[in-house]
Amino acid sequence: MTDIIIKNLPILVVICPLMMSLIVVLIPYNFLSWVITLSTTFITFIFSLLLYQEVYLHTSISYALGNWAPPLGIEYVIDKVSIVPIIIISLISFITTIFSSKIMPAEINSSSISKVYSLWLLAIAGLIGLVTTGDAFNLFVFLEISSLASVALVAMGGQKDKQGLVAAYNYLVLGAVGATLYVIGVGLLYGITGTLNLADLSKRIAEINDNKALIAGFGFMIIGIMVKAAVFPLHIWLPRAYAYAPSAVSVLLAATATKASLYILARILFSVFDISDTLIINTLQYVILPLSILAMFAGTIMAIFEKDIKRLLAHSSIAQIGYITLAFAIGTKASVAAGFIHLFNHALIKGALFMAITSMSFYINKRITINNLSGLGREMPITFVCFVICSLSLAGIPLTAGFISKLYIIKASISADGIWIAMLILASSALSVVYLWKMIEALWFHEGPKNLLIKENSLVYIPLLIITFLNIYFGLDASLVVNSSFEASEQLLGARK
Amino acid sequence: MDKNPILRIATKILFAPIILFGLYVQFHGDFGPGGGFQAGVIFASAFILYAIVFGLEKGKELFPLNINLFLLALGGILYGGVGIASMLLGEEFLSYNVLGTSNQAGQHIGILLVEFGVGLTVSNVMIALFYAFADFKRSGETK
Amino acid sequence: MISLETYILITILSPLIVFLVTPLLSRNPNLRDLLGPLGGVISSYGAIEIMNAVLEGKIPKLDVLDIADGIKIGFEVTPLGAIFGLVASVLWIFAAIYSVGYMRGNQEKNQTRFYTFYAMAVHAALCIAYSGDLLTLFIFYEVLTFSTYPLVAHKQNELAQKAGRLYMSILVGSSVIFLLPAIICVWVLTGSLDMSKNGVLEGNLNPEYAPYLLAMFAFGIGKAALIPIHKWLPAAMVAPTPVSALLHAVAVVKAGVFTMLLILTNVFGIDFLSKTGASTWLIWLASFTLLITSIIAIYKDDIKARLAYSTISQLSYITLGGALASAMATQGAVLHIVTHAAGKITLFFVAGAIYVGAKMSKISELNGHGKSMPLIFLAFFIGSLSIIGVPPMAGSWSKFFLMLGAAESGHLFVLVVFSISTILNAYYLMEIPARAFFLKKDRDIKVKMPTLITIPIICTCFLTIILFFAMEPFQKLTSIMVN
Amino acid sequence: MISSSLGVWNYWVVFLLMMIGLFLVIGRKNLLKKIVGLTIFQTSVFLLYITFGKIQGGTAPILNNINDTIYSNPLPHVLILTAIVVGVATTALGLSLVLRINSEYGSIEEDDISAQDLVDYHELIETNKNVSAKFKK
Repeated sequence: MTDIIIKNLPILVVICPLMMSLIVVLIPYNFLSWVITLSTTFITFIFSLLLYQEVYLHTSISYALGNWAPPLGIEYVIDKVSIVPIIIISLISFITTIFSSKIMPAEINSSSISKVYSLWLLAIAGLIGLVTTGDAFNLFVFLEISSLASVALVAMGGQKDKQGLVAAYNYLVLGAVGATLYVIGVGLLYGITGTLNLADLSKRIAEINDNKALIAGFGFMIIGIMVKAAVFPLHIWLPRAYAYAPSAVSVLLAATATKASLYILARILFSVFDISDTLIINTLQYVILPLSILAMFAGTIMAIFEKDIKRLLAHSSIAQIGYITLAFAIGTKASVAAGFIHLFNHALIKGALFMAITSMSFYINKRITINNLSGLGREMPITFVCFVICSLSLAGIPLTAGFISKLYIIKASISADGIWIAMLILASSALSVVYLWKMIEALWFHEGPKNLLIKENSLVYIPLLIITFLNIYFGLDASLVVNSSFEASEQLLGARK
Repeated sequence: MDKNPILRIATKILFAPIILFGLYVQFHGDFGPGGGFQAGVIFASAFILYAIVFGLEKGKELFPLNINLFLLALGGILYGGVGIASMLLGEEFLSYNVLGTSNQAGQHIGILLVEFGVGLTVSNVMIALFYAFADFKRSGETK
Repeated sequence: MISLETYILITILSPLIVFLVTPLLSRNPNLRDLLGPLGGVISSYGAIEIMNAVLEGKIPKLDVLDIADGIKIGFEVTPLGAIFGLVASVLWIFAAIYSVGYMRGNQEKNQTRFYTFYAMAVHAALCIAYSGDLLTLFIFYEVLTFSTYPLVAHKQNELAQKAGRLYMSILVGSSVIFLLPAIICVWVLTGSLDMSKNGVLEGNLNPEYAPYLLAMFAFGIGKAALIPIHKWLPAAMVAPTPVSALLHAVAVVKAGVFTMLLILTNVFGIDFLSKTGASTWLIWLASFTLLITSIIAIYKDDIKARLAYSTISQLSYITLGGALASAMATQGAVLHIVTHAAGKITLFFVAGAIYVGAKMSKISELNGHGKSMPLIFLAFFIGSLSIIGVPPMAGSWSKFFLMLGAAESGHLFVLVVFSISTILNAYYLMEIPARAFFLKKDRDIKVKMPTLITIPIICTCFLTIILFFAMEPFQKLTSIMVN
Repeated sequence: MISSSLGVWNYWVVFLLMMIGLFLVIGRKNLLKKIVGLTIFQTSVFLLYITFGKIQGGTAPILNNINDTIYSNPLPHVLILTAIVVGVATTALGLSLVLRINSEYGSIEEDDISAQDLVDYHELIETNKNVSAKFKK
């Protein structure tokens, strides 16, 4: 039995949530469906840890679906690169599932809870599948599975606030346009090379030089993925989708959804195409780099003027995605590794911040704006402390995970002779202190409503504590994340240079 | 609409052949054009036609929502189940070869079951979509 | 025999333990208030032992945490660090006693929080003093900023809030935008975050770029209060006086100039600086800051504001001393950390004492009240003499060395700057005791001076005199440092 | 030049449909029309793939014991089958969202909806304003 599990791990991390989502939809008891979801995400997490171990034993695992050998069959590839997002997604989804137990029934009609959990697992399966698959078209399928499931989840927010529906609609339309653009790109590349397997594709692309269809295909793919990854200025679906989704869904999406797409972006840029190619160099330098810098500032400035806290955090996510793409755009091994470090750390930070805010809105049963934050920190000390720690982590204050990622991004940019980039990064993170501080000040120093009599619920704050602890832990002992990320970038770029 | 005899009788006559045709497309998929997707849609069209002509309530009596949901999930589970079965038999996910005594027999069994699962899911998704949209109009009006 | 690591631990951990235990004792104010002075005594014991060890030529070292490859938190005591550590821990004893008297005399709210973060700030300052590499330095530099925020905004009114915001935004902003990239630049250039006695940049950095890197450091270390980034210091005056004393004499500003000196000596290296002349611009800027703020101080009527501007100008002495890049000037700069700390803390204590005892905070109100608080004003007088640099007060030594250094490095105009500024110092500081003793009283005021306030003032006042005679170990340490 | 361009007329059709669809998605304010545009956009991609797969004179790729028969490439067709399913799912989800939006907002015009959202947003901010901006004594 263990053999079978070990052998089939790459597919198990995908089909475990996928199959369970079909079972959960049939369960009429809400609590039971939560228990099944929880155990599924837990098992998936265990599987992904086992995968981590396996990957470091064998450097990379290729799994041929249906025993059809690649490049003809669909191949699932787990290497040191893809394991990073897999761990992120499975870890965060497990923690958020614990968190959702109390939050979900407060916002969703009890008749649709099992459906929500089914979609929840489907979204997770889609995201993990997106990362695992080594086939360009299969990737599209998972892209759509995850985004359709996420759209449906966001639309569930419409039960409480009608804006959730519009958010879901925008997400759907833009997501579909993005996915279709990606498919056009894949089609063009398939037309030129005759293969869909990503590894094979990269080999054949290397043999072709100067083909206009190749450039067009590359452009379509990148734009499509950039829509999904919410890279500025293709981010407009994101703030609303995160802000008006049901609270637990916001946490899940904020921490994981864009991460998988960012990973795909890196994979296409560095692994499918050749980093030393002028096409890629120009794209990085003249497209992604300026856009990332704009994203850093636009996101932060929008966040500063935003009054609705969930939207504020979503705007800040755009800025943080900017950091990650910026790191990719610099294009050295160290910078890509830094991008992966921030990918991981940002998932932890944003997950925790959304968790803290949603638990506050759960306790006072209102949408959180900057005005009704007043004095809440005193009423719910545990949530507040976690919120402060993770805010510090977001701002990149030492001894937190956020500091480590910022340190490496800056170091990479200085090493690549981009001290002005480093200054811009730091300027934008100093600006981010403004909105974080605004919230903390309101939470602690402003006078709030009296007699709230809030009793913090352990099922709500324990996941928050776990994720906050991880934020501190990975700030104090970052070697695991740092080493894995460096291995990942080595594998991604090493073959090329 | 149930006062219109032509439609009613035509529906009653057509209902069985549609399903039969669906089954044909489903099971002939191994040897010629066809398969689960197409068959599923054809299958669903029979029930949708019935519900259009006789009304949504009657349609739901014929094909209740919970059965619809159950079959929908069942199709997917069947698909995945085949994959898991091949996995338990020591091969990769969805390797049909090990399912039968010979490779060819295994392929046959595998593709049949998988296509059946696809057919089930597609037809039920179609019906579910129809129910959802049709039902929505009603609940909107009662508001 | 206790090992040197343990002494580092004793020194660093005792304020941390105070920080952790204080909140638990919020119900028992007497025990709580005892913790601070007790921690100070233990901590200074460790600091003295460390200083002895450094005098013997040993280098106490302690590795704490390995965060990732090349990133670690560790302590390694330099002579400069030993001096700053001793200053911070010894003055903490007096500041802790004083703050008990002040807080009780003033009946401030949230005392537990106050003491908690007070201890945390001292902890951060000590960690800065003993930090072994640039990252540790940076981390505790930030910790210090964050731990002093609740102290600055202690009163929690709109004004305190505003001041706190300014304080944070300048200090955090400057350190994050300039200091951190500067540190990472050093990391990239030299391949490690370590410092060494004679600097690490020689041979790794093109001398043409040295002034720019130095500028990033100089403006990154906001706590050293060079002129465009000095605004936080007067703003932070809304804090209770013990905090001002802590900020302006013990922890924050001294951490700033300490960092500045450390960067100048142990990262750039005096030789490298004097060879390349990278710090010439800094000499001009520091001189400018020194004179301008002295002049501003004259126009301030609020005692604490005047002292704040005086502090900025005195800090520039230290920066100037480092920037002159000669052995003598650096020695003078280091000694000035010690002497200015003792002198300025006395002055701030007095300012607080006047506020607690007589509810006065304006200089123009002081006319003739010297006789009702003779001891206090005498202490102020002695402290001022030390700041001005009149023997037999400690301040005379450091000024002497600074002037020698200026002469040695050949920047003779600096000598002029020093003398002008001394005259200005004398003018704006002496006005206070002069008004108190020689002018006629315009109204009667009931004075009630708590003993817990008077004692530390007298102690630190004596300290300024004792230091004049006991300068030898410090001077020895500085000579170890520059040779 | 013209003849060679016209020789690939099916690509022109694809191109035309793609632009029509994308224009509808971006340019129309009506949510339903956007969905229509999206479907047209996706359909153009289906055509693109099928054009790749089609080989002139090729038959369906089923073994027929005749040597050197030219087969069309089946793979793009299979891919498009999947893409069609995805497209159906997208359209269905989009339409159901439009229905829900219509019943909640009473309109499917983007301008109406964003106007209502703006009002809601400001109400949300304003209603809680009186609590804030007072410092704890």
